[in-house]
Amino acid sequence: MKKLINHPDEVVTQMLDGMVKAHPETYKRLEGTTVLVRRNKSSNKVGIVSGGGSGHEPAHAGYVGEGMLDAAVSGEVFTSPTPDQVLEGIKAVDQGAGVLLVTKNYTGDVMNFEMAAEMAEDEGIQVEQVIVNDDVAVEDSTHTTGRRGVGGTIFVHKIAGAAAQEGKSLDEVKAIAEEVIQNVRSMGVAVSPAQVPGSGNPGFDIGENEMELGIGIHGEPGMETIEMTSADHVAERLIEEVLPELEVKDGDDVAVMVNGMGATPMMELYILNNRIHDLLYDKGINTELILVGNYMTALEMSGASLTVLKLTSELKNMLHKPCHTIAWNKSE
Amino acid sequence: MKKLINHPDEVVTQMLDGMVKAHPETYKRLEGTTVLVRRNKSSNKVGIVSGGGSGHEPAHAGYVGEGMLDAAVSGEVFTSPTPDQVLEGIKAVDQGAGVLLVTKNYTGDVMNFEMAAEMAEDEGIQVEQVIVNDDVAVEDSTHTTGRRGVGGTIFVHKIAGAAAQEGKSLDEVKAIAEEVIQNVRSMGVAVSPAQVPGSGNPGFDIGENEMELGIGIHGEPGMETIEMTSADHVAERLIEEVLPELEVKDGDDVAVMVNGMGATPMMELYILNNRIHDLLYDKGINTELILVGNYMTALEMSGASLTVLKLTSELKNMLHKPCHTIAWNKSE
Amino acid sequence: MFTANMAREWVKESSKKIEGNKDQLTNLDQALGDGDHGLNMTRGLKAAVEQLDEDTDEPGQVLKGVGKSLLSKVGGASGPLYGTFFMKAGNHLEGSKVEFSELASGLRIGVDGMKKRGKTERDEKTMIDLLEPVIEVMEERGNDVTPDHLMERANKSLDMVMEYEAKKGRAAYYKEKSKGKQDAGAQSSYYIIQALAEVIKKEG
Amino acid sequence: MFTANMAREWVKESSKKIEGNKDQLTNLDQALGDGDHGLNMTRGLKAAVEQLDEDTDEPGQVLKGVGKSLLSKVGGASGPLYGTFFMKAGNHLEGSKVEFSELASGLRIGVDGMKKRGKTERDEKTMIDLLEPVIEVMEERGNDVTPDHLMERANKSLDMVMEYEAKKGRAAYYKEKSKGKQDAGAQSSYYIIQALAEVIKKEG
Ligand SMILES: Nc1ncnc2c1ncn2[C@@H]1O[C@H](COP(=O)(O)OP(=O)(O)O)[C@@H](O)[C@H]1O
Ligand SMILES: Nc1ncnc2c1ncn2[C@@H]1O[C@H](COP(=O)(O)OP(=O)(O)O)[C@@H](O)[C@H]1O
Ligand SMILES: [Mg+2]
Ligand SMILES: [Mg+2]
Ligand SMILES: [Mg+2]
Ligand SMILES: [Mg+2]
Repeated sequence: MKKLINHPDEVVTQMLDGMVKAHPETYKRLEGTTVLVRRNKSSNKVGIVSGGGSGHEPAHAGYVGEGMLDAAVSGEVFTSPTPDQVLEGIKAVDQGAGVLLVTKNYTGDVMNFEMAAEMAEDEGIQVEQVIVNDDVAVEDSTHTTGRRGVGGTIFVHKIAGAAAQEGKSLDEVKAIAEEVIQNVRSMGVAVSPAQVPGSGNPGFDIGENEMELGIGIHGEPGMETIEMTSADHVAERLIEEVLPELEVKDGDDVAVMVNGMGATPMMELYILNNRIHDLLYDKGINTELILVGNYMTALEMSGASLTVLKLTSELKNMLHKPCHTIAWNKSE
Repeated sequence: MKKLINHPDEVVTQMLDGMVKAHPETYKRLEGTTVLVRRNKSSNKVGIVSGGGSGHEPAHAGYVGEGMLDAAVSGEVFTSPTPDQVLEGIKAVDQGAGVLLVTKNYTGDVMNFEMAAEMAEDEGIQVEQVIVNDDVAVEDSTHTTGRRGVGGTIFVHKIAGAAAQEGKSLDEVKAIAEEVIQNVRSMGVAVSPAQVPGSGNPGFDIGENEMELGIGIHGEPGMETIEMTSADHVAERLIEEVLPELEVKDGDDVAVMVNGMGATPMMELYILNNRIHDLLYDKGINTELILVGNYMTALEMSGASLTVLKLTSELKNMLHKPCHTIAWNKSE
Repeated sequence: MFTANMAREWVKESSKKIEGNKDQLTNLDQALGDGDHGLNMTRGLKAAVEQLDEDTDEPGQVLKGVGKSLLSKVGGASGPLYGTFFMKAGNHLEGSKVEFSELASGLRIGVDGMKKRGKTERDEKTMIDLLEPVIEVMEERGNDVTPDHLMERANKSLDMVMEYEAKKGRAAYYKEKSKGKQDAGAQSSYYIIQALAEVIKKEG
Repeated sequence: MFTANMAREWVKESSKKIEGNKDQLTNLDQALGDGDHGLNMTRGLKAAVEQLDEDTDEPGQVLKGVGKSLLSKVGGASGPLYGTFFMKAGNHLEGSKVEFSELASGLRIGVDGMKKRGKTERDEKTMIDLLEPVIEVMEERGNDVTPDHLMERANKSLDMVMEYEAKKGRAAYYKEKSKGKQDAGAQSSYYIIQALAEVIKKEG
């Protein structure tokens, strides 16, 4: 795979600098770190820090800004950031009201953020951590690693971010983030792989006439390899897999994200949405909000994911609050 | 190339329906047409209609909304829409103040929109047409087809849209659109091709270790095929090619778009911007606004383009006006 | 004599030939354009056949309808060009019995409209380089024109246009590199002329 | 006796081996994970070598520094795990002359910390399946441990871990399919043990 980069060792720092140079009013980069922090802090609110490996852009730095994150910590490509970096992020955004860490459920992310939380607490900062695990392609079992965190993370950012912006306490913000996590499920599909810069070959193979159902955002395998099929059929499979655990029924409100994996034309995402919307509509489910676009990507992976968030009235309320970030900009 | 579609004949209509279903508050589709029109019309303003072949999403329908377009007309993939469709768009948005057509300089677009304008004038609607031709990869000569229209079109939408929203007359809106066209230049580069749905193979080939400099948004060839090189070097070549015709100098203000061709990870666009920003900064040029993202794509083509708009104070003023569309959302 | 039936046959035969050579046209357009000419023309001519006025006995009516179908179904560069061609030609033809010399005048008006719409001259490597020379033969020969006259000139033009440098449409971006490659629109015009020649042979 | 010099040599030799086998580690991680283990470990151990405390004569100090480097340079799953391992081990070792039995106790504390941090048990197909059995040998043999003892057990464990089903980390998503494929972290642990054995052989 051909890449418009300079050197694999520099992709993350040059990307972060490129982001700050494009949006100097939104961000600054903490010197010597891979942490982007919000420029215009609202005072005295709970800080929200997220992050993870790079390669998922616009996640996570694209969600830094009013009404969402206060800082994003970027690791190397597909590699969790280190605890000292996360700690810098925590320290930069704490205003005395404490800090919520939003982590996706990968061993590395969980451990590195956990260690950072311990270090921050040693310095007297109140820290809580929530772990997003929305990917229904992976079985949830206490004996294994459990479900992965994928696109649903964006809804956690949005709603926890809105709650923090409203001035809610750390416990309250954490509780609503947990509520999102309980109510959000996703599944992805890939038609072609991604390649980590500097590695010699793509992360996985997909046969000429195949697609991978239940793929993870780092190319982790999913439920099954299936024959290439129509967009409508893909939409149907995704809905079939995602809905059951949410127990949504006639009259429920949901938010939907039809997410591109990085290299998927918008045309295809809208064609998927055309069917996804109708499937929900036919079940009497009300789509309060539908996001279609590249929200949580995997470099140049080609494919899409569906995320459905079941809304309570409180979640709905927070979902509709304004936010001002590069990747999600919502007016009053 | 594997595509998440149903049938090549249905991609455009299913895409448009998918867009409307995701954003019912923004659009409606004129029945039986491929025209998306704005829902909340501001009254008595000049209407702005753009369009062209599909496959460039979010262009053009993504720019329909307050402060930009009133309607977008979509043709088949990479094929100009027909005059009758454009006419429907014109009729739907005319409020008596006349309609401006924004066309990219391709023979098909120019002719189809021109015929639509003639038909609309026959029906008593005042219509003006501007033709965007910002691609410096193609020589501008009156004896040939002239320069192509590419990413610069988005700035025409933005600024003409703002002027119309301000209540300016058709002549004034046309004049400012022409001013943008005079002051905007672009060039693109591709590392891998796109494939029109239903055609048996990609639109062009690029060697394993090559890239195509000066590519068009339908895969038209550019200036030269060069060896794969670093992002910094690509940034330098694009700046070198784009700036001279604009005669920007120390102290000038510009708006910049670092645009993805469809399958390019955001990471790579920001790495390009990291260098593009510095090259402009070193020349003493002030970047009033930098857009980084997928604004004018070519299906799953992988690559990027640079657009630079030289700003007068009037253009700057209009650029900073709010707009509310799917693809460009700017608050006060 | 050119009749409404012959006009209808012309369109149906053109549609068959174009659809049968869809991939060739698309490949030609892929090499020098954007690879949709086969798709565009197949879509347009299918619509033209479906919307054919089967009731009229006036060939002008038939061709006008074909022009409208092409205009509203093809898009791209070829839609307005072929649309203009057939509409203008159809507009000129009057009544149910049209002499071949009259047909020639009609097609002349059609191709002139096309040139104006496309701001194109001869020798710029477009469909005009196929259509106009053949129409000239028709004008020269008047009512004595034969299918062989048409095909002889069409074959010659097809060879010639291949060597031109493209000046209009997307192929123009290739400059000298367009020499030695066939123009997709010239090729589709060739099939349309071939269809006309066959219809004249059969009916005439 | 385990000295500060030996500790430094251990790290340098580990770095050499890991960098030399970067592609192998990355390929293993690609088959069962995300393909960055070779990159992660190379980056981390290079930093550890650069930041080596060359002045101290206390091996505990050296290992503590290594742990910190890994923790702040590796990231991913392996960073906190190896970081914890070396930091905890280093913390335990006191003074400049450390018996091998003491080293064993230090590494035991290291690996226990790793298990706690990773919420991992034995036989879950991770680096722990290489480290812990070798540490057990060290504990059993005390000061009489030889390089051959270490390598014998490491070789055996490497074969065994290959057949396990992964329960932790990204490899767990492969479930039974992970059997018969080597775990990247187990492989990097193997090189780290190999480096230790070589250092003991050379200096001991
Ligand atoms: N200005 C023009 N005048 C006459 N013919 C033209 C002109 N531009 C393009 N053409 C013809 O149109 C053909 C391309 O048609 P088509 O592929 O359907 O449209 P597009 O170029 O919009 O994709 C070319 O091969 C050429 O023969
Ligand atoms: N919970 C865990 N406990 C112990 N070791 C683990 C655990 N999770 C993963 N590992 C080890 O880490 C290795 C992967 O490391 P690496 O690729 O650097 O990190 P990541 O998985 O974050 O990409 C695995 O091969 C495995 O040996
Ligand atoms: Mg990793
Ligand atoms: Mg076309
Ligand atoms: Mg074409
Ligand atoms: Mg890994």
